[in-house]
Amino acid sequence: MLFQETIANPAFGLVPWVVFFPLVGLVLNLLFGRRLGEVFTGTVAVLASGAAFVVSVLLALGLAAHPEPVVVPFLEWLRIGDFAANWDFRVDTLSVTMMLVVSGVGTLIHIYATRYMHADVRHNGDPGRYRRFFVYFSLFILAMMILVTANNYLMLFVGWEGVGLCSYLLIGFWFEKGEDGIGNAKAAKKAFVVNRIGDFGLLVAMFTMFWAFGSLDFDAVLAAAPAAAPGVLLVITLLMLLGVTGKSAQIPLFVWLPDAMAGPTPVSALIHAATMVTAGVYLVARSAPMFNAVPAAQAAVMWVGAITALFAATIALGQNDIKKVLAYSTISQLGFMVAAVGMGAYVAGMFHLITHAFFKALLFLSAGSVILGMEHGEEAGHAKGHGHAEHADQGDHGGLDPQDMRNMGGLRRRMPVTFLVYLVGSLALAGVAPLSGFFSKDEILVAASRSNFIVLGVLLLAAFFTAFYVGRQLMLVFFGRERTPAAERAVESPALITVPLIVLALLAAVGGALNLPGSHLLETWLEHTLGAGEPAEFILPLAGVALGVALLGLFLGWLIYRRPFQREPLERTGPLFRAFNRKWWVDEAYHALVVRPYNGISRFLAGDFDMGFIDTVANGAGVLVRRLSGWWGVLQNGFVRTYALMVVVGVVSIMLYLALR
Amino acid sequence: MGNTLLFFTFAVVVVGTALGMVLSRNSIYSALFLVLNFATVALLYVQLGAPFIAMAQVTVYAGAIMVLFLFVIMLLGAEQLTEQEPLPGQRIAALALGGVFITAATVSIVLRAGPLAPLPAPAAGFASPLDVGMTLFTRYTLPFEATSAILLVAMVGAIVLTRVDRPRTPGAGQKE
Amino acid sequence: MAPLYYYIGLSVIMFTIGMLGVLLRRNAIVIFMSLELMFNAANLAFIAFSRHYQNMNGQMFVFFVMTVAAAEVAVGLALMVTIFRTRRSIDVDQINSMKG
Amino acid sequence: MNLLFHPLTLVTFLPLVGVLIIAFLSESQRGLIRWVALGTSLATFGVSLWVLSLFPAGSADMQLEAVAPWLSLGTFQVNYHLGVDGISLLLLLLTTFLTPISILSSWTSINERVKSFMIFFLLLETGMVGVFLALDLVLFYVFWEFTLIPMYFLIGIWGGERRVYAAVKFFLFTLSGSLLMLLAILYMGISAGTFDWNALLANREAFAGASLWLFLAFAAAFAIKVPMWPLHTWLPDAHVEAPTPGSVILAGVMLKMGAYGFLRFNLALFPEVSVRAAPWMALLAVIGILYGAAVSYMQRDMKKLVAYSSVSHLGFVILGLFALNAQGVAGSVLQMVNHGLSTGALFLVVGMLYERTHTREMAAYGGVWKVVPVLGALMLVIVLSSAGLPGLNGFVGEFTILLGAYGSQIIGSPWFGVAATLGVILAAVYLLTLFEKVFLGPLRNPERRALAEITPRELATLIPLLLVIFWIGLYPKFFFALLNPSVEKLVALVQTAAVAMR
Amino acid sequence: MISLADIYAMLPVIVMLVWGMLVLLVDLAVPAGRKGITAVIAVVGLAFSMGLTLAQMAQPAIAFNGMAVVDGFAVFLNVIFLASGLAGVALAYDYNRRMGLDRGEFYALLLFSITGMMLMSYANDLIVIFLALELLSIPLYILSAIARPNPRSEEAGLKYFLLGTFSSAFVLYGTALIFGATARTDLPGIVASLSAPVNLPLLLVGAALLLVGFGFKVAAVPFHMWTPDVYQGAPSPVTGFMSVGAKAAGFAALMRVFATALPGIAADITPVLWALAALTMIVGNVIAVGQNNIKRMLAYSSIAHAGYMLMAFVPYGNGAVTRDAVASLLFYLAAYAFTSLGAWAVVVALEGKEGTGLQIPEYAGLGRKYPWLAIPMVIFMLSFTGIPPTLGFWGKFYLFRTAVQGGYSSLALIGLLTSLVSAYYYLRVVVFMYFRAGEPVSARSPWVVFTAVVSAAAVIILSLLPTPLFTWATQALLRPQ
Repeated sequence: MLFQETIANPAFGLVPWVVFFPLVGLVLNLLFGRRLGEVFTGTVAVLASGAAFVVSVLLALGLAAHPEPVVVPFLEWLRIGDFAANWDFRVDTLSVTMMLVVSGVGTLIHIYATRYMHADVRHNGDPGRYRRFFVYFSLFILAMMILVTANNYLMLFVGWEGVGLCSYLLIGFWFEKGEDGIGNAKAAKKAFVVNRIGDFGLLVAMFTMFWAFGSLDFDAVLAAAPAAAPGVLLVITLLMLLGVTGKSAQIPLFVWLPDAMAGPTPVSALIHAATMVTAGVYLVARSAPMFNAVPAAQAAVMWVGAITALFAATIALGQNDIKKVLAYSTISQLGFMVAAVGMGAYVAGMFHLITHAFFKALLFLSAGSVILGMEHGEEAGHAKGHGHAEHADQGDHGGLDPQDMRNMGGLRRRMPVTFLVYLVGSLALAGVAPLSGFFSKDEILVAASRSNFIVLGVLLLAAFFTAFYVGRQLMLVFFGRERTPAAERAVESPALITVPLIVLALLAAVGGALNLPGSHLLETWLEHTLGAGEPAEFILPLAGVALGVALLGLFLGWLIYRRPFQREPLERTGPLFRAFNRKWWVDEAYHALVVRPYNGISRFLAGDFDMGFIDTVANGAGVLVRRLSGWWGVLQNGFVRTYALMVVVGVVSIMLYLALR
Repeated sequence: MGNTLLFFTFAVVVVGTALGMVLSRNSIYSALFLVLNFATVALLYVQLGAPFIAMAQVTVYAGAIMVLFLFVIMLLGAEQLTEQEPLPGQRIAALALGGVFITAATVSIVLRAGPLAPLPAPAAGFASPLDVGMTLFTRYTLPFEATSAILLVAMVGAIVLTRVDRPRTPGAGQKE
Repeated sequence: MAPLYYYIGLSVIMFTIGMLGVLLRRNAIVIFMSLELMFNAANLAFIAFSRHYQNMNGQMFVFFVMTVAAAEVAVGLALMVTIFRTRRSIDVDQINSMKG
Repeated sequence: MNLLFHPLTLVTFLPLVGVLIIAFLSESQRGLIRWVALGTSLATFGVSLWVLSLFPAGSADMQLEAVAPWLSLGTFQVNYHLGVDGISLLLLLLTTFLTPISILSSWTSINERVKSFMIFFLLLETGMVGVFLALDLVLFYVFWEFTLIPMYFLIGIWGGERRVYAAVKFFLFTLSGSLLMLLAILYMGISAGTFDWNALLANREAFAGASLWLFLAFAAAFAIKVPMWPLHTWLPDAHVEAPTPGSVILAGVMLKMGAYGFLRFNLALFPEVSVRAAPWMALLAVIGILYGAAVSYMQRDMKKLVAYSSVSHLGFVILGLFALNAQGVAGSVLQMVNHGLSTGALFLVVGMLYERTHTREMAAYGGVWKVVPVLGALMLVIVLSSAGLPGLNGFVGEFTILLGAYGSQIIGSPWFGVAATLGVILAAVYLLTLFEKVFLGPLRNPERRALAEITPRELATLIPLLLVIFWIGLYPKFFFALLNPSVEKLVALVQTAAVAMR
Repeated sequence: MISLADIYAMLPVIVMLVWGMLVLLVDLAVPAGRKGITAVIAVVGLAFSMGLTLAQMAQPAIAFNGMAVVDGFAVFLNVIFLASGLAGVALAYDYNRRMGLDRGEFYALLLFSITGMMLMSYANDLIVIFLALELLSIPLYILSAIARPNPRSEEAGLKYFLLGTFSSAFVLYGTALIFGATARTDLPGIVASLSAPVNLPLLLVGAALLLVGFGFKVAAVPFHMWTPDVYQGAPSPVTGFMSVGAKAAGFAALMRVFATALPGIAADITPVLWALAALTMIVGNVIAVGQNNIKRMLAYSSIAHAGYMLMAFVPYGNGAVTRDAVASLLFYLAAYAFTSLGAWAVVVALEGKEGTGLQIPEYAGLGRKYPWLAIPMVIFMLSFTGIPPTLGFWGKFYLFRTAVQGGYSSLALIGLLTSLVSAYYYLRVVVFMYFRAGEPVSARSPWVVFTAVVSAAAVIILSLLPTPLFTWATQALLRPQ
């Protein structure tokens, strides 16, 4: 039943292949990867995701012809009593958009990874894991595709947890590294568990849905939603929001994402920036009718997004790890998207999702290239065999962290290409016209201006901080003079890495064209799925303000970090910076409020309660019997006369009973 | 009337001798008390019109059995056991139980035993030795045979228990 | 002629005294005598009832009881003799090696 | 059908043939003994597949019934009565499927008294199969009690250092419950004049008067076996001390006997009481889920951890059963199978590690994935399946159970379902902790560098399990198709009772 | 008058008696140390009598002017007595040689005791019951002490003798009272007299005193206290024989008297029986838990089993259940006989000179060294506990069924809980035999092992095909009076 001819356009019949090409790649690598070596492995993986991309493009073209949603039935999955959930593929503009992003950006990152991992596995001293990496990667594409092509919430959930698993595996890819060796593994576990908390929400949401609407299919549920009791919808949507906060790293569940940077850079780019983390946004967009029906839920979503955007931006200010900065920036940008979908500006949300995918992937990848350069430089330093006196404070080379921006500086001379693409990405992120970020963010601000001015203010502030930490990062990494020998010896990365960067840079630059105020291409495209909302018109003053804020931020960054310094300038702000730097002690708070209590409880239950109390009670009966046995045994004292006495006791009591009865 | 008087004299003797038997330190005395007791009971049997049984009582019990007792006591050198009671509370418990028993028995046996009227005179020839003999060998054949078996067993037992074994052939035990 | 329950009363008393003898005395032989006393109490009751009903069964019973008693005496005394041989005592309170 | 060669008779007593053969071999012929045992169990599995093929698809009733009077004294009639419906068929397959695997896993770990080991193991199989097939209450009880004996010896002879304590505890705990059940069986048999399941089902009025007490008596037996909180304390000891094959069968099959008993007897024979008791059972189940999860998180011993995880997982099963709707019940039956596969596999891996290092302390490991990549990968899959990851078997069962529990009118409140769903989070916590402590992190303990990679034989024990794990996870339709008719029949029965009570 | 019919009816008993004397005579000719010959002769006699009694199954009869009655009940019990006799001889054959106690009278006394038991099963008159009681007890007193000068054996003899006589005094007085109440001593007469108004108080007390006496024989609490000491002190084969034969005889008397003669006063007696049964089950099982000496443990367990059987007898007055009460009791006696005799066989096999090998810990390692003793022992322990597939399970099953049917579920519950307790101490034996290493020593004693294996096989096979035994037990009815 793989190819069905019941469908408007034969291209749609191909849709299962967006899942199965990655699967094929996965299996091939699993079976033959080890024998056939890195080139084969990399190629297979790239081809797999590339093929998926091609299919997505074909689907897009098909939709361009007849843009109405299509469901391609695949197989019956679960059927019990009145519950049924099938694995069908949903082809509509929304899902196809996601497919394009996932497979497109995914392919580029695959290409990049073929080279990056080549270096990484050697740097970490286990070349054997090259294959494993691409197996995981293909698995991720597969799961993500299941997520976006799902036609009901259950299959979506399958993909949803699937990508969670991949994120777990890839964060823990170097499971023996990280702080005292276990750090990465712990980060991975943290990511999975926190996501599970979100999934809990999604699960219960699904249960409620089924018992309220009798189905989990998108069409059925969303059709029934507007008529349903607002209470039920509120429950469902809020529970979904919990899921969103988990997957898209919003307050309160964002804590896993920064730690997730333990994964290799391509992972951070693909999973933790471009695709997986946006699943939450996709979920809300997908469930638009439900959210539209309950303003309260929408407001909740919006506020969560807005606050996250600001909150994360502030933290990003305080980070020194190049990837951590990007991680918090991702959280913040996701906040923008979530806020957008919360305001009902689904198009804007999706738009920002796309552009963000471009420039954030770009940023991560180029950060990766920077790191590669640094590592190379460090190794070169090893080759030289002696450290420089003035860098004694760095300790030995082993201690040097190739990701710490304080160890960098002046890299624009060493790695020009990387610098240029990074610049493009940063400006797009900061929202400088005419780069993609500007337009998408602008649409969100417009929507905010329509719905709620406080939110608008918050978002503008967040935008300002964004621009500021972008500036800070640029200065620290690429300008000024090299602060370590590694930085001095850093070299530009090879073509296999830079080419995808350049492509992404172009996309990040012109991505705005997708939904230019004039054309509203994306708007019209998505309308077929999300229904018509009024197109976000272009408000010049607002755009001006936004641009101004961005430039101001960048300028400040340049101002503060333009000349060399010993101590971090922001530390003058005192506790504020400490708060930024320590991420507002959120992790500590969770540890105190959740982790430690749970450990305490389970320790008590496992120890005193289970083995101590319950088991004692259970065995108590036995002990009691043994005691009784001892006591009653005393009567059996060996004296004939006692035995006779007992007989008489029996006789007398029987006679008494008979007499007194 | 005189009859009842007779009963009471017998009864006093019976109870007295019984108590004497239980209470006297020396087992010889106990035995002698018991002889007297049995003899008096025999008299009661006569009074109750069971001459044959009475005779048997005197010969078998007062005669044979008690002589056997005396022999054994002599043989074992009639030991007198020390006064102290090793079992704490045995005496109190025993006496208390005895009291309860006798009251309960009085309530549910003695007073319900039968009509309070004096026993009627026996029919002529009731329980005459002839009568006894006839019943014994007609209706009671089986019990009679059974008793013979019991006596045989007793004999064998007495022998088995008291015979001094001739020295067993060495190693007869472990023929493994 | 004395009423039936006089005799039954007497036999109950005898029985009780015998019972107490068993419970109180430590000399195995005396205990054994007390047992004989109890048998006699029963016999007395039998005879009395037999007279009351003018019914031979009671007397027959007594006859057999006597023989059985004789048998038991033989066995019992033999037993005590052997025990005395090994222990030089027939104090039942010293015969309590097995307990618990 | 001829009673002796009736497929159900065969599948039940075929292992005894193996017992006979082995009985005539000498202890020294270990290899032969092992092969005979394996062969017998495989043959039994084959027969069970034959039964599957004979089973008419989509039938809700008992099929292939084999009936013969066993003991008949007027009203006192005990039958030899076997039969399968979708539910028992699935559990039958699970049993016959896990037994050869466990036997194979004993290959190198059991080296002394192999003969008696195999004999006990095959006896155990007969007992377990009989439990799932018996349709006469007395026959059921006979099989049920009989399973105690071989398992008692398996734990007591081949177990760890506290094996005696564990074995006796196991025996007494289970016995205490089943004696109450015996009393209930007697009462029903007398009041209804038969011990036959069908007949009892037909006239439930006969013992309706005492149904509450009867329900409790049966529940006591089954709750201890499952085990439900707070009657679970025998389980950790039994699991930790039992040899690997024993643990596999104990967790894989014997615990299911309890759940199956609930399904077959409590729900079917006392629907009214079941409806009334549902919230309480659900409460205990939820407590069990969370409690088990919390406790196993704190364990240092791998086996203990898995044992407590069983408490948690079986909590799901009970919750699903007493949701008393199609989703819940079908889900929990499937979950019985899932737990059998996943936990069985977990015990197998733990056993492999133990066999290599003779320690089950997680602290003694760490980072061994580097040393044994294949074993690590397999363990990862198993852990995830146990943690209920979509695409693997665990998820299908848990999802349907929770779906059913959440919406069950009979339980009456969604909160049980919600609380149970929290268990899914906690499961991830303790299972990933297990994986992390053993396989991830740096390789600190130098001895572990020498840890040997999984052998082909061990692979042969794990692969079948993994295949089924993926099968159920990806395409559960087959299993539900087998289950649904019977389940729906049962649910209809209970629902009518529930309606009648309102 | 006595006719040949009477003789024929009582032939099994008569044969036993005569054979006993025969054995005595022959034994005089048998040289010391070769007393095995005597044993063989005894076995022949037992087998002969067994054949005769089985031949009687068909025709019930009244014999010796109503003193005796031959019915299925009697036959069933006789088979049990004779079987236990055979086992007793088989055990003694090896044991006596090993213990250097070759006394030919041993076998004669065994036969006499069996004579008494069989007489008990036929008894139809209180006088016969009393005499039978004595006839079966006196040999047992002697047999318990026969290992003299072993002090424990003598002590057992004396204790058994004194307390036994004490209890027969109560039986006797009880009989006197019943006679006083009904003017009859034959059971049919008593039943008949009950139709007319009788002296109920006397009857009740009389019945109660009989209960005491029989309770003593079956070792029911609180009349059980002789059991552990006597079982421990007496030579093991005697104990094995006693644990089955004497108990069965006691129950024979109990059933005969109460079920046929005194159903009229069931309402008054039942509560007493209830209390006795409950006490017996609880006390027996609980004290057994603490025992380390296998003989004492088995003694307490025999007490406990007496309790189970009493439980089934409690509802004897309920006409609907009487039949099952008797049948289940008989069935259980059979199951118990096999199990107990087998268990005692194992004990005999392991008992060494001067009392070694009797502590349960000394059974450690038996499973590895003597599987042919250990496997049967496991089966016996399971059968005692009542775990299928053993005869003990069916026995308990039937007992509990009777109790529940008679409306005594509470009693059944007590029984079940106490059997849970019993599982603990029975398993303890298994634990030592199989889970602990040790070096037990067992003298070569083929007949003992034979006994153990045969009974084990019976326990299993009869449980897999229980119908015949069940049917026999249910048809072994008391002849209606």
